[in-house]
Amino acid sequence: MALEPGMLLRMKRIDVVVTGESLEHVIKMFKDAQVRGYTVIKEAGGLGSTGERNPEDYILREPNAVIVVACEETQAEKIVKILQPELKRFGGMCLVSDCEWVTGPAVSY
Amino acid sequence: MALEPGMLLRMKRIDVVVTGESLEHVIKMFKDAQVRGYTVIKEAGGLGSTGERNPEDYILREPNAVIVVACEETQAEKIVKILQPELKRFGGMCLVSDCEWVTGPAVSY
Amino acid sequence: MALEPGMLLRMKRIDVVVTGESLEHVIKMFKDAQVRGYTVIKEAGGLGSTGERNPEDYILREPNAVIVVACEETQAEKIVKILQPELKRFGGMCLVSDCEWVTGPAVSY
Amino acid sequence: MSISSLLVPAILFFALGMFACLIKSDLKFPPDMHKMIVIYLLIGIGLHGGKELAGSNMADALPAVWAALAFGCGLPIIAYIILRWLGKIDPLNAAAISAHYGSVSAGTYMTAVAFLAGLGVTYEAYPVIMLAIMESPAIMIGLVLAGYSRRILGGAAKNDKGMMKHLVIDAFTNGSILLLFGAMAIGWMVSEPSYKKIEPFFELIFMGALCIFLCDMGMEAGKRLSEFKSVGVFLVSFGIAMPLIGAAVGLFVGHFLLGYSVGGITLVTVLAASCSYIAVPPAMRLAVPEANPSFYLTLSLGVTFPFNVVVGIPSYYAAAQYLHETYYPWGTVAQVALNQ
Amino acid sequence: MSISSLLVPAILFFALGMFACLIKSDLKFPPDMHKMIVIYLLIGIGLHGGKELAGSNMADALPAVWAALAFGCGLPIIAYIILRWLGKIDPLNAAAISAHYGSVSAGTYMTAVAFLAGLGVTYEAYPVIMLAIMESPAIMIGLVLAGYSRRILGGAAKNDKGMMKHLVIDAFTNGSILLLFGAMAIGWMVSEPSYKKIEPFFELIFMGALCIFLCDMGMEAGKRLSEFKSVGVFLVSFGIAMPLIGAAVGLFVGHFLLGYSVGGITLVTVLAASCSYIAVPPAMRLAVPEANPSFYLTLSLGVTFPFNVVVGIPSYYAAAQYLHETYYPWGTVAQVALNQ
Amino acid sequence: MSISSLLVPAILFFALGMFACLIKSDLKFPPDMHKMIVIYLLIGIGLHGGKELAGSNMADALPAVWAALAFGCGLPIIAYIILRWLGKIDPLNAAAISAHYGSVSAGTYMTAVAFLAGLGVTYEAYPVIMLAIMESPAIMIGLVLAGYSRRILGGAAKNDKGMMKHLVIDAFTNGSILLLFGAMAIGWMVSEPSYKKIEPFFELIFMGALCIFLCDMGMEAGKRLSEFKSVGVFLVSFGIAMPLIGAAVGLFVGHFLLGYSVGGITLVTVLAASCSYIAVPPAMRLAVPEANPSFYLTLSLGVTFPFNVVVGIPSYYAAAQYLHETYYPWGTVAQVALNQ
Ligand SMILES: Nc1ncnc2c1ncn2[C@@H]1O[C@H](COP(=O)(O)O)[C@@H](O)[C@H]1O
Ligand SMILES: Nc1ncnc2c1ncn2[C@@H]1O[C@H](COP(=O)(O)O)[C@@H](O)[C@H]1O
Ligand SMILES: Nc1ncnc2c1ncn2[C@@H]1O[C@H](COP(=O)(O)O)[C@@H](O)[C@H]1O
Ligand code: NA
Ligand code: NA
Ligand code: NA
Repeated sequence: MALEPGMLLRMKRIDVVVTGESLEHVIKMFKDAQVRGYTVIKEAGGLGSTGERNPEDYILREPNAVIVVACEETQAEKIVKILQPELKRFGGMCLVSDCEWVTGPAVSY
Repeated sequence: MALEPGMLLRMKRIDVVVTGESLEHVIKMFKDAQVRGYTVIKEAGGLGSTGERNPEDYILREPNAVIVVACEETQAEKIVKILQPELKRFGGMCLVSDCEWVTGPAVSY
Repeated sequence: MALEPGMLLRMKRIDVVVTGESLEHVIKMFKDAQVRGYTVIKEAGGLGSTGERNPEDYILREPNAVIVVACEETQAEKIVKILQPELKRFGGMCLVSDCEWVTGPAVSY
Repeated sequence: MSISSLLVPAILFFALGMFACLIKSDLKFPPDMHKMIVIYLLIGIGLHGGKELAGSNMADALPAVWAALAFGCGLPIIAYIILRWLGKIDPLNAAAISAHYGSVSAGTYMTAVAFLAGLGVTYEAYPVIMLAIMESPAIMIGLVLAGYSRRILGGAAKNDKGMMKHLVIDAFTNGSILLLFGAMAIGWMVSEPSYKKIEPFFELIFMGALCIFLCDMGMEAGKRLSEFKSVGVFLVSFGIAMPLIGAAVGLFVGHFLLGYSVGGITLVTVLAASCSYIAVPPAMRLAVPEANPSFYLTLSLGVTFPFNVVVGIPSYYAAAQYLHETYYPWGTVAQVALNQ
Repeated sequence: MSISSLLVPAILFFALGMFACLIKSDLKFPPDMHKMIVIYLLIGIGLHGGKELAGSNMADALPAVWAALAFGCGLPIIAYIILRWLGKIDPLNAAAISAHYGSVSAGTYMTAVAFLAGLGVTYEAYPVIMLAIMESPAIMIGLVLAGYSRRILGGAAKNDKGMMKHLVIDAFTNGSILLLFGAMAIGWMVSEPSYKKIEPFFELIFMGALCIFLCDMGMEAGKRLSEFKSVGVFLVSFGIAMPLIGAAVGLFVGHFLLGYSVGGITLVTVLAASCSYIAVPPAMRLAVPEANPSFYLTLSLGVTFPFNVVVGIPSYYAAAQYLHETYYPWGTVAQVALNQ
Repeated sequence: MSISSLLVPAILFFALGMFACLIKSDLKFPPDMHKMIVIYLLIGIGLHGGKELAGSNMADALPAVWAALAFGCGLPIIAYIILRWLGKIDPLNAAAISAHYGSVSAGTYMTAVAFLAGLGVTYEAYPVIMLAIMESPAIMIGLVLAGYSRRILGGAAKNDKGMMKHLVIDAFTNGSILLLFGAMAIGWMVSEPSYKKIEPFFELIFMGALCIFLCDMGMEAGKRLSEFKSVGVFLVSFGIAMPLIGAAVGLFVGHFLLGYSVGGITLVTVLAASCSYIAVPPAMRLAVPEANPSFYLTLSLGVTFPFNVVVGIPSYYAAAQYLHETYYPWGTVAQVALNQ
């Protein structure tokens, strides 16, 4: 984009979806990996290898949580390395993609 | 990224935003396209060609739903082909982007 | 992807996370930038430079809001230029990434 | 009617809500709380109405049904004419706004019930039927007016048949209306001892729950009120004048045609004077997407609703009292004439 | 028992909910409202039960405890045999479904309480203990049946020990069961004047709140009912036959073994005839992931629950009345024999 | 005061909530339920207080107002000194924590009301005014202490003027305080018959709703309690010692200066001993972002709140009883002296 240099930083974005029960573990692992910022959306639903999950279901009450982390590439590698062995247990999914961080807010990555 | 080969798979990510009423249709179409995993966030709001939508509005109660699918490129093409003709009716938006799936969780794409 | 030309448009996606109180300001700025479409998810939580925020906390009640805008590159530049000076005040984060808009829905970007 | 009798808690809580909005308090009720109280109140009002109806002659209810249909069809047409001729409002916005004034606001109705209860005034069982009936005709007239407007504008006629059918079905499957009718049927069916078991929940604590609802509505009305400017002077005046016109019609019908008591006339007047925020706004959003929702929502919630709650209800009651003491209803007049 | 006495508001509201679902109304209660009412109802039923128990001999409660354990263990085994032999249902689905029928539905139980209250019929204090107890054994038997099924299927035996331990803990820390037991303990402990202070909230308005709960459950049942086809004729028939078998067992135990009054027999029968949607479904989802949740949820909520609420409860009551008037309970027989 | 009289349902439900948290039950009340009950309880306590005040001389309320202001300003300073000198807590955390102890916890206050109601003890109308007043001065003193701390630390002085203004406005537009004051005004205004209409909702079922609130708070307190270790021994001891200091001040003021009855002294003591979780925590989060929220939240909710609810209230009541029976209040002493 035609913006002043330094306005955008090349970074990685990690999107994790896990079941509500695993959320705490995942966050703990992020903190272990010295993650300094993440965003969590609870009460998500979805379909996956373990079937459908619906946070509004009266009986099974099965919410998923979406966690988004924006961080530098080296940090992303670290996170993926720490998280990956546990993903089998957690289920869900973990995506990594490219993004650019617009500088301005206090650094929290 | 400097990770072991096989840890990351190149995949596509599809983000769909539609009105709450169309959600069921969209999910049905995903299932018709043999999608094996998606994540849904309900109670979103937004602005679009049909004006503002606010899930908390007392009277109009107009929630949007966000649906995210991570899948292989061929699958993504299939989904887009099936979905695209209907998007006109559904409104909202449908985005496709690149991402990498961190291997580990049971395959649900 | 191997789809008919014109089915996909190269566009930018902007993801903003701010505190619930700043949401209104951010939306006002988007409107000032002639944004014609955005999606908002309220009641998100997270960690950032100002500590943890949890929308379910009984006492501090601190929701974050996630705002997603899909738009053309020139529009994205305009938005970033308008938003960037204010981000310091808002805190949170603002990410820009590439995506492809699947044509079909009424144009709202 | 002393001033202190006007200090009905329900109305004071409405004022508190508006005040909270005015001073930009961070007070905010959870959206689900609003939905829950609405569900509760609709069931309560329906059950009570059904119970009352069970004790009265169903044939006597017919005039109320006719009146409801007449209000639902007639008032929107009056509103449309005023909006178009006096206000030069564009046809589609006029159509959408008009539809709202043919219908009723359950919140206003319940406030009126609380007001009468506070004064110890009784009322007929029939107005609650009108409450349930009036949504649907107003929606249909709104659609007809929109179709007419589109023809004026010379645009391609939309497939109104399909939309009409869709909206008629919607009007009958609308959750709020269904709850109201369903609760009415249940109140009508159940035996006295059975009803006694659920009465504490649906009647005893009703008035208190209504206060919380109105506090919430006060905040909502306050929020809409602040969009005042974008709506313009004419429309705001219309939002006060139209309920007065509706009230005049309602007073006339309630007293002269239906021959109700003071309480009954007051409720009929409130029905005619109030404007919908149950089924009509979403229906118009769907059927007349060209209309600007902020117009009809600001008018309905920000202007007419608070006007009715704060100023209207006591005035309508006073007018009903005056009418009742001064003139005989026509039925009586006719009967007296016949008997002579 | 005239027809009008069957028109219990709670049941009518259940029917209203199903009707709303049938005509595809957009009526929808907020999910949190459901959770809140469930919390309220469980506490209410627990407190009331605890209060009643405080006034009765705890030793007399023991037979009810044994009966609950027997139901929880015996009924799933009966269900499993029927599903496997008559229905040729695959072992793991059979195990998961069976577990549900060893447990109880608090909603059905409360509807039965409302039904008896509507008729003015009294009942013993003990069935509520059974309600709280029956979840856990059913889960464990479900796990045993699943283990057995896996062995039949020749699959690698899962580490059932760990799972068993996990589920036993889950069954006791399950929120709903904890609330029920906790409220029971509190109702049992507090003094009469203290209880009086909270009685209006937990008892006076209980029946009305139950109506809203059942209206919501009616919508939920209607939604599940529509998945009917995917479940198949055999399973749907099973969903009606199994409560009848449970009811027969319950009637027998309630009358002959426990020697309860008509009201008490009815409640015991409802416990035996109903099937869980509190703790068992999530436990089976976890313990038998191979089973299809839509099978047991459709059966539990879409078939057995409405059957019990609409047809079952009045029939069980009639049968209890008949038994009570016709036969002596065994305890009495034995005593009479001894006395002679 | 027998043990059984201590088994107030509200406190037992608090214990149930803590127990649920302790055994790691999956019991969880919807967050909106919490907000709704808080709204309901604040309105209820406000209305009731306003009604009581309407019957009493407003001039008699003044001493309560002075006492509230004195508590709000004095207690934080005491707390700050203890934290800094005894505990060597860093200045900004000390300031933030201190502010909480100048304010009150509505939950503790309501539990005390339930406790007194359970014993049938009456109390004055004035403490509820103190409840509404005490939030604001504590916030301002907190800000002053933070400014002082920043100067000690030698950091750049923040623009405290602006912040002060902002927070003062916040304190008065704070939703909870507004509800409390608003409901008080409404309770004070409405006529007796009007009040009767809403009394069942706001008073009759109040104590039961409070139980659900306290069960929820018990879970919350339990969760915070588990963060115990991160807070350290000194702070935890402070969380128990500070309410005792506050209680001593409260007892003194309630008995000797205000000359209230046993019930009134108990409430004043509870106000002085309790610590805020209404308006102070968010204000401190904003005004003293350098302070660690988990310190003041753990202390306020995890230590002081449960201590007051379970141990404090009965003790304060016993102490009030003792004082009342043993010493004359100063007003009386003075009057007696004058009369002689
Ligand atoms: N391919 C996918 N795309 C999007 N979300 C997914 C995908 N696979 C799994 N998920 C999410 O992860 C949750 C758990 O997945 P699983 O453990 O595979 O059942 C699902 O309920 C979805 O919300
Ligand atoms: N350009 C956009 N960026 C983000 N979200 C959009 C965009 N356009 C539409 N949406 C979302 O899609 C919903 C429906 O759009 P529409 O059908 O255009 O009114 C909106 O309420 C937004 O939530
Ligand atoms: N690196 C990050 N990745 C994801 N979300 C972030 C990140 N940094 C900040 N946020 C979000 O922005 C909110 C406010 O951030 P802050 O102003 O830095 O405290 C946080 O609560 C997060 O939800
Ligand atoms: Na009207
Ligand atoms: Na059973
Ligand atoms: Na204090």
